[in-house]
Amino acid sequence: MFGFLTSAGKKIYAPVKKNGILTFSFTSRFEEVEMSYVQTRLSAKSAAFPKIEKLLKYTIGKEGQSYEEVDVEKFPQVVVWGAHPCDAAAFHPLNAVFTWETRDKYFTKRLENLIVIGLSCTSHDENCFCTSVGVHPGDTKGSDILLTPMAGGDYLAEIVTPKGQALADAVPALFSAVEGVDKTQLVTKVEKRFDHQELHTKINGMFEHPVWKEQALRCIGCGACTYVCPVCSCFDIQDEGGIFGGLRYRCWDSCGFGHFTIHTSGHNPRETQDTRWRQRLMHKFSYQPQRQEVFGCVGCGRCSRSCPVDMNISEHLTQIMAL
Amino acid sequence: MAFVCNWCTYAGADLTGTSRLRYAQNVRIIRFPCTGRIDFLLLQQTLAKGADGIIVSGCHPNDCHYTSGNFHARRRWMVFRQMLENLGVEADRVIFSWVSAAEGAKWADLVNETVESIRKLGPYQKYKDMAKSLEEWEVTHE
Amino acid sequence: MNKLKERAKELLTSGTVQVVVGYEKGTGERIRPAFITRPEDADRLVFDAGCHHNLALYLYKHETKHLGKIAVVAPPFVLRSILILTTEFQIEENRLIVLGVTPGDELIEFGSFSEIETWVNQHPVEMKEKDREILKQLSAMNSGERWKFWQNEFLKCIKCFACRGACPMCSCFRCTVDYNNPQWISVGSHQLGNFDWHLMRAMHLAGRCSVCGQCGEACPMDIPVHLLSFQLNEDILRMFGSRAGLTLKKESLLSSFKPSDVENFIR
Amino acid sequence: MARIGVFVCHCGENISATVDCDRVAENAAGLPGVVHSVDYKYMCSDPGQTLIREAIREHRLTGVVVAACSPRMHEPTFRRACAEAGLNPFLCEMANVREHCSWVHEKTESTTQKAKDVVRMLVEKVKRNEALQPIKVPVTKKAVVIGGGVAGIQAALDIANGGHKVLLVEREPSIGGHMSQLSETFPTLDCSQCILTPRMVEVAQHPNITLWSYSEVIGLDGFVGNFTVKIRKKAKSIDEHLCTGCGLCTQKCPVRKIPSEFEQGLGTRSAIYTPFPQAVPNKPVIDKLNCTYYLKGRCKLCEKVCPTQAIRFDQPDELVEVQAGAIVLATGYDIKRADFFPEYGYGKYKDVIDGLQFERLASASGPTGGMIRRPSDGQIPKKIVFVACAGSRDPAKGIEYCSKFCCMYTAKHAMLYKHKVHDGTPYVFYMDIRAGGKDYDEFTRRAIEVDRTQYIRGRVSRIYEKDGKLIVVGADTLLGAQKVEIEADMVVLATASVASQGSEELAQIVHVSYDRYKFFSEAHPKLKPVETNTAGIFLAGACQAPKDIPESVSAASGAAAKVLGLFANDELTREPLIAAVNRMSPPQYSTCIGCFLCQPVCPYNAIEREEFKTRDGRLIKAVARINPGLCQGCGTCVALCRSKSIDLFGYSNKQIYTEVAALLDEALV
Amino acid sequence: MKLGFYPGCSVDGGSREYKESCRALAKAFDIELESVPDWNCCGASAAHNLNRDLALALPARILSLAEKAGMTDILVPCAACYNRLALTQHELMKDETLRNRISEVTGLGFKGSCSILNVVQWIQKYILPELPGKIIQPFDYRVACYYGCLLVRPHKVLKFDRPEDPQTMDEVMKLIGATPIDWAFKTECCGAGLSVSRTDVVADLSGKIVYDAFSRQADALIVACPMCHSNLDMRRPEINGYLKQKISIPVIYITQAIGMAVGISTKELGLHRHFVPVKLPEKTEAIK
Repeated sequence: MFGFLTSAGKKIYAPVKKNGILTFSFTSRFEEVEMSYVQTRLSAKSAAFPKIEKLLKYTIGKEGQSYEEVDVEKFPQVVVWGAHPCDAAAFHPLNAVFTWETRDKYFTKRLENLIVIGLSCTSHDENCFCTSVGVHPGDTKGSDILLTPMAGGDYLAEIVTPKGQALADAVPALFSAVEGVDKTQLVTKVEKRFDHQELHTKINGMFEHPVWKEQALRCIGCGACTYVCPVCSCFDIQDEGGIFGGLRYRCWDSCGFGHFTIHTSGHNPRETQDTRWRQRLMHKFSYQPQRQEVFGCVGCGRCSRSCPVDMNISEHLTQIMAL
Repeated sequence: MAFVCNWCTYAGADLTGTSRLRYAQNVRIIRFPCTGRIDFLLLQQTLAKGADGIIVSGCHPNDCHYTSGNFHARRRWMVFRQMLENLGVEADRVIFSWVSAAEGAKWADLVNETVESIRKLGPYQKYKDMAKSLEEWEVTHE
Repeated sequence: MNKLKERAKELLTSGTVQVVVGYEKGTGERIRPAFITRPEDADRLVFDAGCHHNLALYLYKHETKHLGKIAVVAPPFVLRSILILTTEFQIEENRLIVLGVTPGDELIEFGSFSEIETWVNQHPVEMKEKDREILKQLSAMNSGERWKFWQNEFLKCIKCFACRGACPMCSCFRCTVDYNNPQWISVGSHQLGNFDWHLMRAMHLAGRCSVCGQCGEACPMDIPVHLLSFQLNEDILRMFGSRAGLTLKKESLLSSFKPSDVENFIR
Repeated sequence: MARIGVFVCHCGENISATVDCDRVAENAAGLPGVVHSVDYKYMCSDPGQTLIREAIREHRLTGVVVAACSPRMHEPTFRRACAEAGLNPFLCEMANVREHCSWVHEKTESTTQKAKDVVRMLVEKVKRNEALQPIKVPVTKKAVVIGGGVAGIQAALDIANGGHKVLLVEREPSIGGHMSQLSETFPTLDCSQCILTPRMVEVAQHPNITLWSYSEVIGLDGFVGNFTVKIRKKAKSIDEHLCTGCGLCTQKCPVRKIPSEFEQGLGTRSAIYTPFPQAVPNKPVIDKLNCTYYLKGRCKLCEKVCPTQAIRFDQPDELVEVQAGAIVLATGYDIKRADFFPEYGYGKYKDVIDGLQFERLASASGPTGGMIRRPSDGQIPKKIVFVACAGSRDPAKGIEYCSKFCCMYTAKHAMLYKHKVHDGTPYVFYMDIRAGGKDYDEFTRRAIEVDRTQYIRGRVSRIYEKDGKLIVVGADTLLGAQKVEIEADMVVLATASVASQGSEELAQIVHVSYDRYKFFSEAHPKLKPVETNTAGIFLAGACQAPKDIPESVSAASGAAAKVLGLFANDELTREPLIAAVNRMSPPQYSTCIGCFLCQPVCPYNAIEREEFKTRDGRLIKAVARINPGLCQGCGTCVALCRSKSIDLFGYSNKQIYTEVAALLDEALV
Repeated sequence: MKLGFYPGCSVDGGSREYKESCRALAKAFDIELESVPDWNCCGASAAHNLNRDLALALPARILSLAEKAGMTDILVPCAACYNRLALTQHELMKDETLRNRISEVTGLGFKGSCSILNVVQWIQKYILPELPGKIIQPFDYRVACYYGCLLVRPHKVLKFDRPEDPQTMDEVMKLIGATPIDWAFKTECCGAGLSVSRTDVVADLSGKIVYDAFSRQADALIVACPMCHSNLDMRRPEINGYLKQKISIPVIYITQAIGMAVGISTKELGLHRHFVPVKLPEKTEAIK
């Protein structure tokens, strides 16, 4: 299958171990790809929402400005290979944001060109809590084809979407029908810590609650958790160039930064760190479900792993549930 | 690109002018009140914007119009130059010197020698590629 | 370790301090900073070799200051940071009690900052073996290899600014990166933006780094950014014979000069 | 949107010779924001300036760039022109396309390209200039003149007559400098003492002048209009008020054999002495190095003898701080001595003396009472050889300049000698006679024709003693470089005039730049000879370069005129190119976090601490603040500030960044 | 202690006594003078009148041979050779293209690593340190030190002593007990090369020098260059003819003077070879 995909001119975005860390990156050689892993450092969201993306090139002349946009058609076909269900499910809330009232031309185009081949989780660690947010290790949400490793080295392939079906039809030889395979044994079990619906109702009323202050005391206001999170979609637009012209590009931004919400007047609605921590959680578990009927978290646990001061989101959420 | 202090080297360059000494054309002079005013970020930005070589010059120690501007500058240059070397930047593309208001000839020789040595080193392609990397950023980049 | 807990309980119950900043167990066997406000929570305090966070960065944050008087658990590198931050008026002596913890894990309570100064001068800065090893390799490389090494590392950077967050010396309200007219450092994480950012950060730490290594520790992409400052510290020691964080006198490296500074590259 | 006017100057053909001016103007017209771009033959001329003024009014310009000579030359002129047209002067910048471009490169395409780049750079900078108002600074209307020679005296008198207070500081026990040591002065041969002493007395008695002799300046802070001068008044061991200057103590003092500096070592003086009879102040001074009381603790004869008990042995040095609005340097010159001339036997043979020593011999109050006598045996020399250019104009000896007045005083010496010793024959070895002043050449002609001085055009190669005579071996280039040997009784070397001893240290104290020979550097050799690069500090006399008396006096009056000009207005307007720490709305008040790393960096310690408190006095934040009066705008703190909270008007981060961007952005697009 | 030595034509030829005295003195201070292997003529004054490259190539070859032989300090007793070698080294070190051209001509590489010492510098560096202990018979005479022209000029290149009024030989002589007189002809020209073509000029010039020394009651003339020695000593008859007066003050090399002071026999010092017999007034009896 991998060979077919590379031959079909598609760019494969798969988990690869690159100078010391496991993260998604483009590769064309199957040997490099890690097939059994717990979690990559960065999420697969870069396939659709890259950490930096050129929007347009502008020139300033005597008569005025002129600009030339990046041709959206030129975006390549990308296949996300081996994304765990939580990553695959993440594209849905992402898309919800990028198509909320105004369609983001760049993101939607990249999403169209995307084929997601999921890989069920066979192992997990203490940071994973996908089951608590409506995702489970074998979930097909978001994947076009979901592979589940079986005992004999083969993979149980569940064709989920028409895109997946088209892909499967292109290479019938590789597939053979099979029934009665109980997926639940093959997949790892992640114990459920809380129910996201209950959390949603509970967190709605907690804007003034002192718990945020306590929890966020040690947060150092960096952007690591938001950058590694597959669902976070905040971005910043920057212009770089000289007096004759330059480039406009989009890059990731984080609500954790002190200056994320500073007004030109100098007033900052979210002055202290706890307000920012509260915003991060409220956005994912309160505002997004209310407005877009989709949860802003897929329980991948990357933010807890990458946080320098170990702000473990599942631990804090269970704490909030216990209040 | 030359960053020069107004009281000494700029006046020295004026003297080179009044004495009609010829020197290479590839230098552009930017005036500063004192070498103390030159921020290392500026040198960094100049390289980033594609300069192949930089001359930074000001009054000799003890001659500074503001008494200690050049001493502070010297210490900063020592640290900055060491930092560049640690990062593998070709530090001898950045030439530091003292040229006083009376040394018009020294300024002309300094410029010629620098242009010559930079020409030998060739354009600073590595840095330019890094700065250009933003251009070809079509698709996601790991 | 329990001496530490008793002392913390005493301080909290007696009300001399309103919060004790220390370390506690996190998820798995990870250690994380702890803010103990209630005496009974003091049992959560731990201290062992794993406590690597530089707690000095919390001492000047509004959130912590508003809690009142602070007691901080301070391994050697935190002590050095406290000295530097005092010379930079970020910390006042009267609003802080320092519970020094030595590598041998016994507790020393410092009456005044000058005591810290003498103590710190007796205990030299020690670097992890791993870091010393890479530094040796780095200095052995020629400039081309070093360039490749660092370009390769900076490629991974996603500009999450965890290194800035983890460093107590980055106490600026608005960092140069947030200054957009002129935009000195580009915000995007393309190669040039990353290179400029790390070069500027290392330069801003010149003569002010207390060698705690937290910036490298905090980086989610495991880029050894702390080596930039470590290497520069060694060079500064060689060039000027001074190391940061050992004195209360107000003569930081770049804001003072000696007419006798020796250099060999100025014509 | 910025409306910029670009004016390219041909400067006659200084610029247009190698730079294609109209193409530069045309290119500038294409730059974004430029609404008017024109080139003209002489921008700095009056029609040129009116061109600018009209363009400003007509096109409602918000910024002007003049591409011409160095801003150090005509920036004030163009800024004044813009101010007259109603445009804030600091919105006018100059692109240096002459000294830095047209004069130093050939006529090639890249020279014109360079001019275009420089103009583009300045256009971008001007867009980010801010309209600034000059800073008003109070002026202390008091001048300090350092050095009490003829130049210092003249400057002090002119300023005092201008109605302002003057403090004259002189290192020696008396004012008068080298002129007081001279006998007669060329070209009129009137006695130097007679024309100088009345001036010295006038200084002593002038109500506006305070005279501090035997004192030196050891420190200077502040800036034009507000200098603080630290002066050490060396202890004279005399109470000046009680002493009447009767001179009894100088006669009675047992120690008599100290070689007198005033007599250039030819005469002697006592331990308690006045340098010369007409000394002003006419109060003696105790030379601590030779007075037996200070050496061995005995004697005190002068104390016993003194009628008014004015001797104060335990008088300490006094350190005084004085406020001043302007400083005039008049430290004068010195004669090159030491074994600079082994081949002439200077220092080896007693009868080989320098010009100043001859002056003392010829002076009526000199050791020989005006008779020309040989220092060795007191005989009247029948043949004297004068050697001109002894040390000057000699690269091998390291002094390449001409000392200007030695030809004149050598001719004068020959005349004086002839008038006093009618049968003596003076010889003069010269290279060229430099007699360029008024009645100067007639004077030298008189020395040659009337007094029959033997002028031999050639250099002296060696002088050696032979049976009591000094054999002067030289060549006469006018007679085919024939070897000439003269058996002379005495030789006078017109040695080079060099900067006075200690002038380098003084320059560094006063922050004035100096040249290779330690003479002080003037702001501009032709246009500002009496000013220095440091505002408020002026030069008078030979401390700037060798000068004869008429030139020293005129330079002194020039400097005094500048000082009076400075004191004419109560407030001094100062360039507003100073730094400032940014301010924001509360609760932040400023991006400055109060680390104060900038404070030790400022050479003028202009950085103060400003505290923001809540109404109940609780300190919110302490941030840096720059005192506009003290800041000189060097910008060292600006480059140091990590959080970019300080910026410098005129050279702000924005401006300099765009300058770099404008120059290098050609490549990006 | 091994030291490079470049004798040069005159020291081996007309002024053999100069070489003998150098060798004797060196032996007395256990210094071994090792001649530059296969040394050639330094070109002296003749070469640089004819062709610049030749004038540079000859000394360059000598220096290259010395460098190859591993010599660092080279004693060059004759002032003319010392002058030529020092000038060549200076010229070649200053101009790389010239150096390459000359190395092609000599076929030997030129590094310029040797340091060229004239006899006075050699004495100052190697002899003076141990001299005090070794003086047996103080050279208690009034002496006139004659430097000649090539020993101290051009100052910019040689940087030895003061060109107009040199003092080093006087100091050395003071150390061995002599009293140098102050006279004006220290660096006056002795007529040098004209000694053959225009002996009358030499008689006049050298005559003045000798007469001045004699009239100031000098007991002997001290020289450090074979050319000066031959003019002042060998041409004495012509000088006496010119001065119409018989002057018999001897002309001795500085090496011979020191040699006598440290008790080396007159035979070993070659004093018997002089034209003007070396008869010094007996001042003080020799201290054994």
